[in-house]
Amino acid sequence: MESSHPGGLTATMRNFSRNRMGMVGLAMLLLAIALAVFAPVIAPYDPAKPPRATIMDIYLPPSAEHPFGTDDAGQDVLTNFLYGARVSLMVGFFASFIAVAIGGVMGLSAGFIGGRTDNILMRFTDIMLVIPDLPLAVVIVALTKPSLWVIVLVIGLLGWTSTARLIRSQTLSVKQRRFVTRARAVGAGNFYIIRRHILPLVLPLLVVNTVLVISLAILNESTLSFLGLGDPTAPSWGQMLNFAFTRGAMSAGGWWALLAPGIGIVWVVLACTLIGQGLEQVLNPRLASHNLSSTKQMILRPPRTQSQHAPQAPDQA
Amino acid sequence: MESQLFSLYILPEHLWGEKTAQAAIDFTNDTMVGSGPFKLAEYRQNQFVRLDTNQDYYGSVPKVDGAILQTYGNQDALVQALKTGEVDMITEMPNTAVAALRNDANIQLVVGAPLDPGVTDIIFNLVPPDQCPPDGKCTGHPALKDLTVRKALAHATDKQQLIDIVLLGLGTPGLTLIPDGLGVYYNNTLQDYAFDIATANKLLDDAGYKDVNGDGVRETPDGKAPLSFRLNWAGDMSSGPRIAELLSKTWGEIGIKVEMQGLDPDTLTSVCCPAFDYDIIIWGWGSDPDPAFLLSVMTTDEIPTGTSESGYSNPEYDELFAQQAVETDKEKRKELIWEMQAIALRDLPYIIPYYGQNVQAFRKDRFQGWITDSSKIALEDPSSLSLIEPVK
Amino acid sequence: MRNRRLINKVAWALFTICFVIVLNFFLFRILPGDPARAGIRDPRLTAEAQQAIRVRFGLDKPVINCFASINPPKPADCFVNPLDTQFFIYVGNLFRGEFGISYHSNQPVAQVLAERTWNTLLLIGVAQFLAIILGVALGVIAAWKLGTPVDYSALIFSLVAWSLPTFWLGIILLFWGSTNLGLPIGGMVTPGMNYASIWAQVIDVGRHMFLPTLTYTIVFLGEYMLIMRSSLIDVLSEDYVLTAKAKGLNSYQILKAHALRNAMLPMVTIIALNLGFTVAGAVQIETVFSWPGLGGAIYEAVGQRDYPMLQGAFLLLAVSVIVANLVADLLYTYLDPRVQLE
Amino acid sequence: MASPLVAVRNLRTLFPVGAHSVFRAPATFVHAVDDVTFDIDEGEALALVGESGCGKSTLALTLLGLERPTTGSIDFAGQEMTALKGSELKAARRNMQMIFQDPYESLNPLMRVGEIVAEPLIVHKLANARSDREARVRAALEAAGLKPPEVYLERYPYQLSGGQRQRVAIAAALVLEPRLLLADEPVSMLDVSIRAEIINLLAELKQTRKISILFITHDLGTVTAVADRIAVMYLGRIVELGRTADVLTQPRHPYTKALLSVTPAPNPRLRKERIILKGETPDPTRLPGGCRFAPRCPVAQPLCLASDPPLTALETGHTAACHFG
Repeated sequence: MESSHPGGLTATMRNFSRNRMGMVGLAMLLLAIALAVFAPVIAPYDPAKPPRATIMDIYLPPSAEHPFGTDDAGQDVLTNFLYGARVSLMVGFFASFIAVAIGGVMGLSAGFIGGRTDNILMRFTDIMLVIPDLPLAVVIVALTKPSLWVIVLVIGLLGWTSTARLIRSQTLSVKQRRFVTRARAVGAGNFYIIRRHILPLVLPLLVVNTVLVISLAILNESTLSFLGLGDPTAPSWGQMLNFAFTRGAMSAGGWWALLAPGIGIVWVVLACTLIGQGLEQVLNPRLASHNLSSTKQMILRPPRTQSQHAPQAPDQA
Repeated sequence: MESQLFSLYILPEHLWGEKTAQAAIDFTNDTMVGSGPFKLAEYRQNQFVRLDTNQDYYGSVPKVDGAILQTYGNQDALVQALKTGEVDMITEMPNTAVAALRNDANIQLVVGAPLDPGVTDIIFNLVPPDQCPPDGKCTGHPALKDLTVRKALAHATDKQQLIDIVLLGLGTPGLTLIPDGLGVYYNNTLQDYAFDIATANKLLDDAGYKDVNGDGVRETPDGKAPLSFRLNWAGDMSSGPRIAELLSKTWGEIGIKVEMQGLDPDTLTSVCCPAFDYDIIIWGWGSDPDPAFLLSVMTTDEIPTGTSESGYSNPEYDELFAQQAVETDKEKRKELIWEMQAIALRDLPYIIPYYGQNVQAFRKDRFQGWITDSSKIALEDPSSLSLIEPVK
Repeated sequence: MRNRRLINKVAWALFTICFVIVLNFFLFRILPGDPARAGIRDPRLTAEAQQAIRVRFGLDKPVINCFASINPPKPADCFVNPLDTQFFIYVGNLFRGEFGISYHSNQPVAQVLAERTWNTLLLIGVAQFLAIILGVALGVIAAWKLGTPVDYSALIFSLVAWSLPTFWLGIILLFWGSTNLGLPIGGMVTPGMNYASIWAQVIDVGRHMFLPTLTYTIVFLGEYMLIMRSSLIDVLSEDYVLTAKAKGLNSYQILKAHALRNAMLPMVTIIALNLGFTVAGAVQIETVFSWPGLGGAIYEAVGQRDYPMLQGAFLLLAVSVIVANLVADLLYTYLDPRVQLE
Repeated sequence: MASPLVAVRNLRTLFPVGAHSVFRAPATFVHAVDDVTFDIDEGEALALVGESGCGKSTLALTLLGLERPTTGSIDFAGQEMTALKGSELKAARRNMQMIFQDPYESLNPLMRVGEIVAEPLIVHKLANARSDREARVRAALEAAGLKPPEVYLERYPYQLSGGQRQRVAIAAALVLEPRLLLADEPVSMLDVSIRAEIINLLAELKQTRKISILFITHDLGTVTAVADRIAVMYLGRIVELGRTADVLTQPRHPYTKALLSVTPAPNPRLRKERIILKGETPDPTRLPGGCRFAPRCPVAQPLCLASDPPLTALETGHTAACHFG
């Protein structure tokens, strides 16, 4: 019979805390957030008032004075790395917030209202899905004034499609459950049903999706920065990579300027992916083992099957 | 005359003679016709150009069989290609790589004035209200029209640090729009504004620019507007953000704040001129061998055309520009041009942080005979390519 | 029923293509920047010369009836012949296979794109092929050896590979490979080589391809491995696998007879859909390795504000994604009997 | 005679077939409820019997206003339900509550029992004071046989047995003190041992609270304890209607007879020969021209294929739709 507590955010979180892989991811992400929050305490220098750089300070290898070396402008890489974490995480959080908000509303309304609304919204989503994201983002950012907020907006506005599809299908399945009909029979309105019955059951999935969208947003920001379309006044990890790349870090032997921000990005993206995997396992316990395995082990779902280009079961047209 | 002829090319009559104006516009000009030491053998756009030696060349026939000019997607890869011997010579590279290449026994660095000297400039919006062009917005900060403020900014600009950090020392401090690469026309007698924060602060204090509200930013003498300027640069300049960053730090020390934003060149053109919808821009010019064009940039006549970026207007300067344009005596023309430079440095429509240098490098173990001691550095020039020969 | 489905899908794909054409046209006219001045910052260009350039690129005509330009909005005569507006000239040219003329190289965009596309297809094709083969193999092994150290190593490798920024991996591999393996740094061929044989040419291109392909393969391998692994575990959890096991088939037989075919089903659609998204990776890899492909062309065109090139590349990409989607959809119908019954 | 609590006249609910499309209107319909007429008196229990898919549940949903009837009228306590919208409909619904078939599915797994039972009060903004609300919830739980209520208030549905869950559903229906209960197969998902308890609970509620009940079931065996009258439904239409005893002992429609023959009788000695219906239920989008039961009817004549028999009165309160009834 039903032994486990179904659905629910609190229950999901409780089960998640027993998921080793997810907890490793969470620890990694919390560490990154802590570094960003406590940057002023940890950083050896103040980025607003760095020691006056001279020609002798450029691309210094790691030393006691500069644990991660210095960059092309003679600045301390560790300091920039710590403050860069703030920008990169902020871009990730805000962009994914926009994407998930739009995708969530679209998916909820399409799934809940159904009929023509669903048809129109999902056709629109289909169109957005086939438009190549990165080139479009490149064109929009290149042709508008590049600022961090434009980048956040573009990443957010182009990143909602996967969320919309996911939330729509979950809403559809929740909507068809009997307790929703029951609430309707009692006389409950749409808004009440969404708030009290649909949302709580869609929420865990939304959280999984958010975590994965964060990692995609951070990757996308670094790609845009690498292509020279970032905001140079907001020194994110992507921006550090761009400076290192365009100002010859590798050929100058200053690999450390490239390594630190790169590892930062991999770290956070990996952390988010692991958290996403952990949550996914908690929500889909069916995947705990299979008929040919003797061991019960954790199963990973590929991040993008759910998020980026979910294979659509062809709908009956 | 020289300046006008510079951009005219000699065209082969058998190809162009019969063409109507429209046919000439539509002509794609794929077949190269010339009389130089090399012939075009193969051209793949954005990949490479392969040149074969012209055995019928009237001068001394090059000693090599040909040359390949290859394109790389990024400068870092270019340096690596030279290091691994994939290429024998590179025409550009990030200055940051200089130190690493200097230590490489097989590589010779060549540094000097470029063939077409470039100027990096910091432009102030000075357009006078009565000169505002019909389609202009003219939103420049009023304080920048005060020479005292510009002088203070000049004193607070550490050109040597800019050269050190941005160019890794491979540049010379700038004075006016006329770069030192123009030889005799460059006025080398002028005295620049020394980097001195104290002087800059004193200038502002004396002129009444005080920090009234104690937020670290000075206000105009009437106390209304803070000295906070928009600072833009062309997004395609890789040095732009670094220059802006360094300027914001030293200018911050004299109580002047900047809001930095890199702009796409098209967008920058649309705010720059003749709209004059900006405060300060970091940009650059490439120079003709003759200074006439760069001098014209600061004349009143060019304000509505969009050529004048600063909106600088000075009848005295305009008069001198008109005189030098018709002066046929070279020495007298030089005097006029030197005087114009003195005026430009005095009135400061621009702060010129530096004149860049060309940095090129070649492998010593492949070919020898490169021209490295010319006043202009251009290893890719046929003059060099026709002299080199393989190292025995 | 199936035929109507097919017709519906094709009709929708055509509609989407039309939408993309319209979007593609107006996007570049809504965004700021005067195409006639794009890339030209030479004030010596007279008004007449600028006008001549506008005429040459067809920018003297109104964008569409009533609008001389859209950003900034400038009104124009509403009663001109619609066929004499930029929009319909553009659409008409598309039907003739003309994408306009590149601002930068002055060559027909279609011609440049065609050449570039083949180079990209070569790179993506080989890399995707390798990524799929290796990813599927690794995924099968991991799923089979579920919970063992083999599974764990494959998992960690795949997760890290998935998290790597493509360009960053590319730069690191570029310096590693060129220093330690003596591989070429950029481009597609050694320029000016006179190949002794076709094999010599293949080897030369292969050497140039090695590092970009490696980067590309690693980036996509992780994703395919994760998908294959979970898809196979899904299938192996089905009851019929238990039935087969009860019948006395061993693991290998079950994998071969039942599981693999069914587990490949989601893979097929994902691979087909993925082809559309690979270009994002191509932009980065081609920029790092100076590969003369479509991605590099997009990057260059952005830098040069080469609107016709961007427009052309963009349309090409969108259409290929739409077609890949359609193919994936139909393939799914063909492969999954459950869908046919509907 | 007092007017009935519910008077349904010529009710029809059609469903369009085929996916929604932006461009196309659907061409075919499923006749889920097709020309149905019946009454339910105050304090009376009417059993609606039929195979699954015959339109019983749709009829219930239509009564509740969750499905829009295509034509026909529903008079509920003197109000025309089909004309009501928005807040009026909501107010009318308060007197009409439904109990669903599946107690596992019809309770939100994330809500506590207390919240589930209080939900109708919240939706209708009744008993806004916390203490008042709690008192009503307790009373409803007790009425549904969940005693003492404190034990259940904080539990989640997954912590309850099937019978307990159905009692929670009944409590949630009772909390508004409705005049009509629509019980849609309330016991079919429960263990046989618990079925009688729930049915007895419903019968008791009818007795003590004078609640009218529409008892929907596919199993004639479950109706005797609670139903005063039985309506037999086939493919969207009522084919026989009469007092429970009459219908069970003297079925007039061949379909009713067939249903009765397969119902396990309490007394094995009374077991009759089973009538097994041949063929499939016709496609509800393409109904036969004559009697819709004709294709499966063991006693069908050529007349049946030609004309559709109307519902004709046989004796007091007993009607059937058969040419040979």
